Amino acid sequence: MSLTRDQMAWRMAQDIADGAYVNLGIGLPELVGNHLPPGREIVLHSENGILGMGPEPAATERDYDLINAGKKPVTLLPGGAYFHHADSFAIVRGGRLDLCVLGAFQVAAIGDLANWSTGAPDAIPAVGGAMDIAVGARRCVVLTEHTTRDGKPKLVERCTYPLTAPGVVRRVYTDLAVVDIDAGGFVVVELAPGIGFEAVAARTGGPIRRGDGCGIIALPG
Amino acid sequence: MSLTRDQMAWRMAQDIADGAYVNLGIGLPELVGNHLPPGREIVLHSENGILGMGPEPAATERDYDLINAGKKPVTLLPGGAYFHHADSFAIVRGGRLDLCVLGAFQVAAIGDLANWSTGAPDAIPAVGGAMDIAVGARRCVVLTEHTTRDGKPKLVERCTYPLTAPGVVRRVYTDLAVVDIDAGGFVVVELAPGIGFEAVAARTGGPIRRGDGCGIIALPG
Amino acid sequence: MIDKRVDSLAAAMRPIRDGHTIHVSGFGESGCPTELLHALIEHGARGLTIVYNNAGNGHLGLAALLEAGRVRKMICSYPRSSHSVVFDRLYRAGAIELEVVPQGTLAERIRAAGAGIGPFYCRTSVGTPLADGKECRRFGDHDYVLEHPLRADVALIKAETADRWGNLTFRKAARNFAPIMAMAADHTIAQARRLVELGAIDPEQVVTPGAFVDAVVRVANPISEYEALLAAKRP
Amino acid sequence: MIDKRVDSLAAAMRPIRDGHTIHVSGFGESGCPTELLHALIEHGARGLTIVYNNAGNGHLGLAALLEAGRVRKMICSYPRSSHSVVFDRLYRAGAIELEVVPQGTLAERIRAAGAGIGPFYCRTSVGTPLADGKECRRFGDHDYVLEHPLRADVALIKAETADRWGNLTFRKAARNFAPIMAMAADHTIAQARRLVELGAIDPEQVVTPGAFVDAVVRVANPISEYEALLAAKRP
Repeated sequence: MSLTRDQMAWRMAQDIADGAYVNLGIGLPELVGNHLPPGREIVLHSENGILGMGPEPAATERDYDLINAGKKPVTLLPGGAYFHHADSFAIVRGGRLDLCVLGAFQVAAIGDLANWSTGAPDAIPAVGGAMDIAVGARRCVVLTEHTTRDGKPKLVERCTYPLTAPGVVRRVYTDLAVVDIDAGGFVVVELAPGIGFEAVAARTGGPIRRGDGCGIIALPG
Repeated sequence: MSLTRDQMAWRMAQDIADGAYVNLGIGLPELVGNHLPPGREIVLHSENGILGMGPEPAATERDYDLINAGKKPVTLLPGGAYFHHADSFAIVRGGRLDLCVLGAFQVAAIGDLANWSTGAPDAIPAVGGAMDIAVGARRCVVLTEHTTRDGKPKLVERCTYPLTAPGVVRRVYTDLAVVDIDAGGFVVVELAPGIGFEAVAARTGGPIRRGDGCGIIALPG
Repeated sequence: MIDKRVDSLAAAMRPIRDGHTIHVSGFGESGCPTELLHALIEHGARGLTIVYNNAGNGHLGLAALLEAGRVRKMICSYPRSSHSVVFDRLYRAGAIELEVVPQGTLAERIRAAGAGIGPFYCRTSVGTPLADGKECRRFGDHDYVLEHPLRADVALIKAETADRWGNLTFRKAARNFAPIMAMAADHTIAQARRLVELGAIDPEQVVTPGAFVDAVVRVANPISEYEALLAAKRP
Repeated sequence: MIDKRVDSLAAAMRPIRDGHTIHVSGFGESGCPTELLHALIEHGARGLTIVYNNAGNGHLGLAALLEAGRVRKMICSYPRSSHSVVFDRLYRAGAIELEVVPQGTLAERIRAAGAGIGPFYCRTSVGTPLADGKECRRFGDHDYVLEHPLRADVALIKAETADRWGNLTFRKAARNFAPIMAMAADHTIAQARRLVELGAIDPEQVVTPGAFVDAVVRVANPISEYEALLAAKRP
């Protein structure tokens, strides 16, 4: 059975180490913030100048001077800090962001990421901070459904959409599997409960193999 | 009669406009700070991260976390601010420093400045912020004795010492005269009381002429 | 005496000319100087190039300036939102030019201008369409593209506190682009919620030193873009 | 849990290796982490490259490190002062390498490393001997030289206040190089006069966010270099 969006976010969140500095992309990756493992202190970065983002505030506590990159009201944890945009991207490019979790239109078997433009001629191009973050973070992973709404693979041999950054993605968390990327292409390291490797491979558009010791995603009770 | 060092500094200070942001070099230029015209608010910048430097503190009030570029204790005026070194030189190079007053070993008739090294083989090279400030300030003037201790001209046709920056100096304040630099070389615009143009020209090593309306430096009563 | 306080929004706009490039602070609504933008509409300057992270929401602030037909070109990282209706229409009609810049590169280009340095090499956008036409060069193990400083004639920014020397503090994440834009313009105009006596801002806590600011105008109760959008939705 | 507090100066030094490049904050005495430098002597690492604005005074702090023969190369803007006796002697004996960098370029090279950008073009030093051997290039009306980011393995900085996440504030002009050096090292170690509870530093007033800091050590009463120089002069 494929995972729900919250289950996908939960699974991704389990891999975030205590003490990590993390940027969560807009959309599905934002859900990761709701599933951070208890007992770990994880510092969320937002490119608009925040370290130490906390959860969404109560409706009565919303402050539109304290929003995340998705323009949604957030809170600040004790120990958090504000800084300007150039300092914010210094954290990103300067090697101080341990992990970014981004959404994707396509991920290639060589780690290329396409997540900002479908290249449609009538689309208004808009990139935000995705390119900077994909290149700057020490580790870049993707959280996305395994296929598009009309069933096309998002994990592909080569991206057909304009790239966000070449060769950056190390792991993809989908509703079907956890998939690493190595020199040989996609490697399934965990499968969603009830999903077989063949089903994943059939929905993948690039070279994929079953990893040694591939297990089942253990979801919370 | 040639001017004293305080008179030289006083004369220079009269040309600083109300509201100007100014960096005073180490040594003789530091004296300018003691002669700022009353009634003008002038903001002194120090490259170690200070805007709004005030006078030297009383001996009992010295704080070695509040020093100027010459490492001497200073004070901070109301309205002053602290910032880091990159921001400090952003002020310098970014066009927000109206004026710098620097010392010099040599100034050339084409505005070249040499003030950091005599090129002596046994000298330890040390440049500090002089190059950044000479290039960055909107206006660069020099405050210096007209000749070296052994009587050699400091205003020369071409600098023989290593340059600090080419073509930056607009005016030189010496103990003998106020000398502008234009396309034709040095132009004496004011003479110290009792000093004739010929005496200045004789002590100058480059093309020099008497400016139209050249007057006498009016010293304070 | 240094007194950068200006009595009215209209007076603050006087240095702005047709064809100017203008930095506008803000990230979404947070930190956007909406009242300065409205004064700019009143002022009447045309043919402007606007540098702003987004492209305006609803029909006020930047969106109103766009709607008034004053903007020739937008330089931004993310000109798309659920409420960017005015920009969408102009762009699809071919009535406005757009330069899309990655957000971090946008910030760094602005800062480079403010720091008075020249072009710089940056890894961001290498291998993507946004690097098309740019000089690409390898240093060590990485490829870089050459990016140019982005300076403006005027910066319009929103601050929390200001004094007459132009020292500024900001509020929470509304700080975003304001400090670097203040550095990178020939003439920086700040609207501030509070004007305080000289010396009232702790010198350790000044975020933007007055040297980067030319004019300060008090706007005690700035418009909330969010509230305005909500109000517009009400029947 | 994030706890960057380290119990002892000696423990803080453990990541330092022979041959490391080390950023040291300070401008003259102001902001110099003298106790960290003394711990570095105890630690014993050799063949170091030190990036510091000056070259040490008297016989303590950096001067003591130089005197102990641990430094292969100094990168600084102004390695000369009335009290820089140790460096003078080593330099004249050919026992130490020196790279002189204009102070603003030094700051900008450090910041570029911290910001993760590549080389940048800068007008400073064009037409001077310090531009010799550097790529020179014209953009618009000006000539520029290409300057490279200056990254360190370790930064040793002095702060005023720190919390367990590594957020830092500084004191007056002792801030100088510390915030940019903290950004530009793989491992940043701060000595702080005060350690405070998480949340005790106003998030608007954090100068160096904890992301840039790896270890914090309390030094409640740092040595005054000035006092030490005075004491050394007394009969």
